[in-house]
Amino acid sequence: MYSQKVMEHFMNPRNVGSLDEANGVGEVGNAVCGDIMHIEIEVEDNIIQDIKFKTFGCAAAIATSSMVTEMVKGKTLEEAERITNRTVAEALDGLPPIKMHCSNLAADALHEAIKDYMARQEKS
Amino acid sequence: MYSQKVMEHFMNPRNVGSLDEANGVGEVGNAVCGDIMHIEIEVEDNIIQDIKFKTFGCAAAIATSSMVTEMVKGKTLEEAERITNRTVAEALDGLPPIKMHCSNLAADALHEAIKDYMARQEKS
Amino acid sequence: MREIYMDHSATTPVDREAFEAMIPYYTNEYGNPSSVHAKGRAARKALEKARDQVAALINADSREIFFTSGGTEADNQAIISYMLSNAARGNHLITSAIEHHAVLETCEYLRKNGFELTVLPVNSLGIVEPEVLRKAIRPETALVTIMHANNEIGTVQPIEELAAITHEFGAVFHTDAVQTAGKLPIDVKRMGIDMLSISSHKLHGPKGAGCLYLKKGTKAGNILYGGPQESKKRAGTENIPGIVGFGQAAELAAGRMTETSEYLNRLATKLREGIMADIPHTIPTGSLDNRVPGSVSVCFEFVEGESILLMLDSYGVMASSGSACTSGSLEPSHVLLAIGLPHETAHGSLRLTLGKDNTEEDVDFVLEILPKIIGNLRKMSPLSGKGGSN
Amino acid sequence: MREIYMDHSATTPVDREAFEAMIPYYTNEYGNPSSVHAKGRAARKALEKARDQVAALINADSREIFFTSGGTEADNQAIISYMLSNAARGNHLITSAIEHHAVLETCEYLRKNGFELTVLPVNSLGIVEPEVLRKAIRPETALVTIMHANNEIGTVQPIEELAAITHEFGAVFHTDAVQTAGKLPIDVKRMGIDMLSISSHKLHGPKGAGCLYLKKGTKAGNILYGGPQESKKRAGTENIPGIVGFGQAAELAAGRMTETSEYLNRLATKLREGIMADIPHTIPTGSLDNRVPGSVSVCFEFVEGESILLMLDSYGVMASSGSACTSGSLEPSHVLLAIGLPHETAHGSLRLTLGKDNTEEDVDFVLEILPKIIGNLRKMSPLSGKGGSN
Ligand SMILES: Cc1ncc(COP(=O)(O)O)c(C=O)c1O
Ligand SMILES: Cc1ncc(COP(=O)(O)O)c(C=O)c1O
Repeated sequence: MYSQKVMEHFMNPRNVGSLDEANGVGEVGNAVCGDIMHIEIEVEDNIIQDIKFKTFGCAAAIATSSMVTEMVKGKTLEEAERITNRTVAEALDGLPPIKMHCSNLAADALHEAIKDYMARQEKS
Repeated sequence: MYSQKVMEHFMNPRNVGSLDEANGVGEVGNAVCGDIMHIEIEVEDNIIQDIKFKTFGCAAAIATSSMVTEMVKGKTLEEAERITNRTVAEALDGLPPIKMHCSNLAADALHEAIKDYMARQEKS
Repeated sequence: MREIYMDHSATTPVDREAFEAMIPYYTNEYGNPSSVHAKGRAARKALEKARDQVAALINADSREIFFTSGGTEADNQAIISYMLSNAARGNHLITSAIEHHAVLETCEYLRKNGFELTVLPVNSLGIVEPEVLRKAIRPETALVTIMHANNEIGTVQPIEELAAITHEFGAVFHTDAVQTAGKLPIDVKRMGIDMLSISSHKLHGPKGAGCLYLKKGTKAGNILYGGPQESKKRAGTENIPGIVGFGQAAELAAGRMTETSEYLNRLATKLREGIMADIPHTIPTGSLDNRVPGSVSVCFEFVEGESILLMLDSYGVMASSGSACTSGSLEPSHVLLAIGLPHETAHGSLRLTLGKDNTEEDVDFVLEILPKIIGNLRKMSPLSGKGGSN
Repeated sequence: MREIYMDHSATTPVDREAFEAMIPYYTNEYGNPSSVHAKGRAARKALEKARDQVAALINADSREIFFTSGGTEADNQAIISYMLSNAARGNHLITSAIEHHAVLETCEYLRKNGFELTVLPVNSLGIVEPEVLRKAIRPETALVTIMHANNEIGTVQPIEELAAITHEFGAVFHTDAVQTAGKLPIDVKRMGIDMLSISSHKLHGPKGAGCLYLKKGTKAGNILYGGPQESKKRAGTENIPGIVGFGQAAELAAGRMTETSEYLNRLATKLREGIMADIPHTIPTGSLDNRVPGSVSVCFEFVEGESILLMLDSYGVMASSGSACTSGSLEPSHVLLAIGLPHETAHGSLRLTLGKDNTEEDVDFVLEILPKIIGNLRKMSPLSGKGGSN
């Protein structure tokens, strides 16, 4: 049911964990639905220098999380903001229709993290 | 579904045909139901000297006709009258339940033939 | 003893290739297609391949094919679930007098439960005349179900015309194609069919599988409730080996259809003409022009069907009959009565339905023994003397 | 890669002997049991032999066994046809919250169509407490349907007590024995069961066959209309090879039942205890005392079921889960929720159901890899940090 790319990212997820120097954190989903994606970013000079995730959920949730971190590492915030759940799914060669909703929220989590970073910047 | 005996009588029916010297004729059933049994007997000295049948119907109808002719040939009329559709079926090692009604009327045809013989005797 | 099977309308031998395709699903690939793991995924893949194969046979989209346990279930699902799901549209349905029991009894069940049913008569060839449908159809008619070809007398219906009239009145058209799928070309799109039933075991697939074609958008539902199989339209773990065999058989049938039907037509014509020439008082039944390939059906006067079958069987020839004695009922086939045959004639029915494995020698053999069999039975029959000769 | 199948509650491999018994019916003996000729008679004989074999498994009379296409159809037929045929008796039916969808959805269908339905809660072990039934049953209750054992958590119900209470109130008792037939002894007479469903593919028979046991005199009817098969209770050409395999598998299961269940209990205990010892934050589900042999079911906190399954699958281990993600729904299994687990816990469900071909090495291998898998997934989980350790 899953593409090879999904399986590859699920079996060997990139950028799992958390960052000591995180200056933006995003989390979407909830445990009742069975999917939570938590993303931390370290932004410097408008560029995502490092990114880590933790995800509770199915293979699609884990693979999209992994994929999104890989897609934006080293990218500018503007570039990162242009990434959507759809482009993540496409980068994974697609997801089963049933997985397009709850399990495909990694881009949302990223955007939350960027928002959080922005808010912190404004504050400081 | 049929016993070996039924099949044997069906494949090699005894006493098929009609008698030139018949002095009793019986017929039961009708073509609409799919079963007609026609029996002719030649009685002399109260004994069924010869008997022939013609039957339109399924294997059970043919086998019971054949069996009844065999059972009564050479028997007295009293002995013949004691034969019932049930005893015919038993002599054939039984019939499928569904065949116990319309297809098992050979004894009735025999009794009709005896009745016919009696009626003719009275007349003459 | 030589075995000559001429009862292909009852059931068919499973194609060797179809059976071979099934074997892995009885041995190593026994997964449940609902399972996430490798064996589940393998079963799912097999299921979807079979769906494609069956869809291709009738020019449907794979998503329009819903597997069932057989033709009867497909007929039941089409008729019952359509009428129940479309009560607002109308509670009237139309069928014909010569349908298989899987359709007739199902319509009758609905009639007993408050639906209105019209059973169309057929002409003496067994054809539902389009004008007869036009007169019977009403604004509140929700469904018209008329079989593609009859299993006893082989007559093929003018499906396209019947479907067109049905659509004119805004109703939906179902056809039981159990006797034609794999034998005659079917194009659901061109023919305007909304729902169609197929049975695997009639086209050299295994027993225990069949399908309902539901044109996209046709509002039909379940008759079996439970799991989400078959896009939630048919609950129950899928009979994977059966469905795989069905798919394979459908593909094989599609591939050889033209060739086989020409072959069967030739054999059947020879058989029918031989019978008609050699056995007097024989009445052919059904249409000769619009006919399922390989089907020969006749009635012999003065004799009864089961006797003919058992005599043939003693020579290794396997056939069937619409005689009451073969069905366990007291009435001969409703189909033979519907085409206007008197009871006594209907009792003498014989159906010889040929298949791709029958040979010219098989036909010759039947032509050799059948006149003798009928002759012998007629000698035994009290009717022959009265009604006619032989 | 080594294949370790531990999903026997989903489906089972077909017994070699059962498959071998089927082969002739796919090759030479392809007759339709309704046919009068030799091949028809051979098929009929095979059908009746299978009926005897299945009847023997549950101490029924052969005439009380009606073959269906599987467990789902048997459940549907029992429930729908009983309620429709006994409307005069009452329009109330009772079931439990942990039934298989084949029962639950069928009851729900009836509820939507005017019947009254009570769904009994279960306790935290998944048991329907007899007193709960006693309180719910009413004079107008026509049917109580409670499964023999649950497919997810393995809990076996106190069937005899439940049936006795049902009969006290003049109602009829149906049980879905799909998960127990062939695994636990069933004596319909002693247990007081009026209707019972079995599925072939859960007891090492082929998919596409099952049966409904109907105690003599139980007034249930059809859900499929058409031909007179199965004493007129189930229309459609019988799936002869499937039924033959089912019969053979039933006989084999009966023969090895005691031995196999001891073996499976031993393996399952080892597996469950190993898991509980090696993996913290693990919650066993279902009853440990009243349990289907070979069933291990647990929930791992902080991780999700599908991920566990796919990780296990990458090692060749095949299992299942009640997680929403494996069912295509948004809710985790209704069974896990019914026993009172919170959603987040239910998402981490894992079901390992052992079969006779599993070995001690299989169990050791799972015990070796499973802690690593759960550990890795937990490392990835944002919940572990919050909720607990590992
Ligand atoms: C308890 C239970 N009932 C019914 C069914 C349905 O049986 P089948 O898959 O044969 O339709 C299953 C399995 O799917 C089951 O586990
Ligand atoms: C025309 C027709 N419809 C329906 C059926 C029923 O199909 P099945 O035997 O697969 O239930 C048959 C055959 O029995 C048939 O000939």
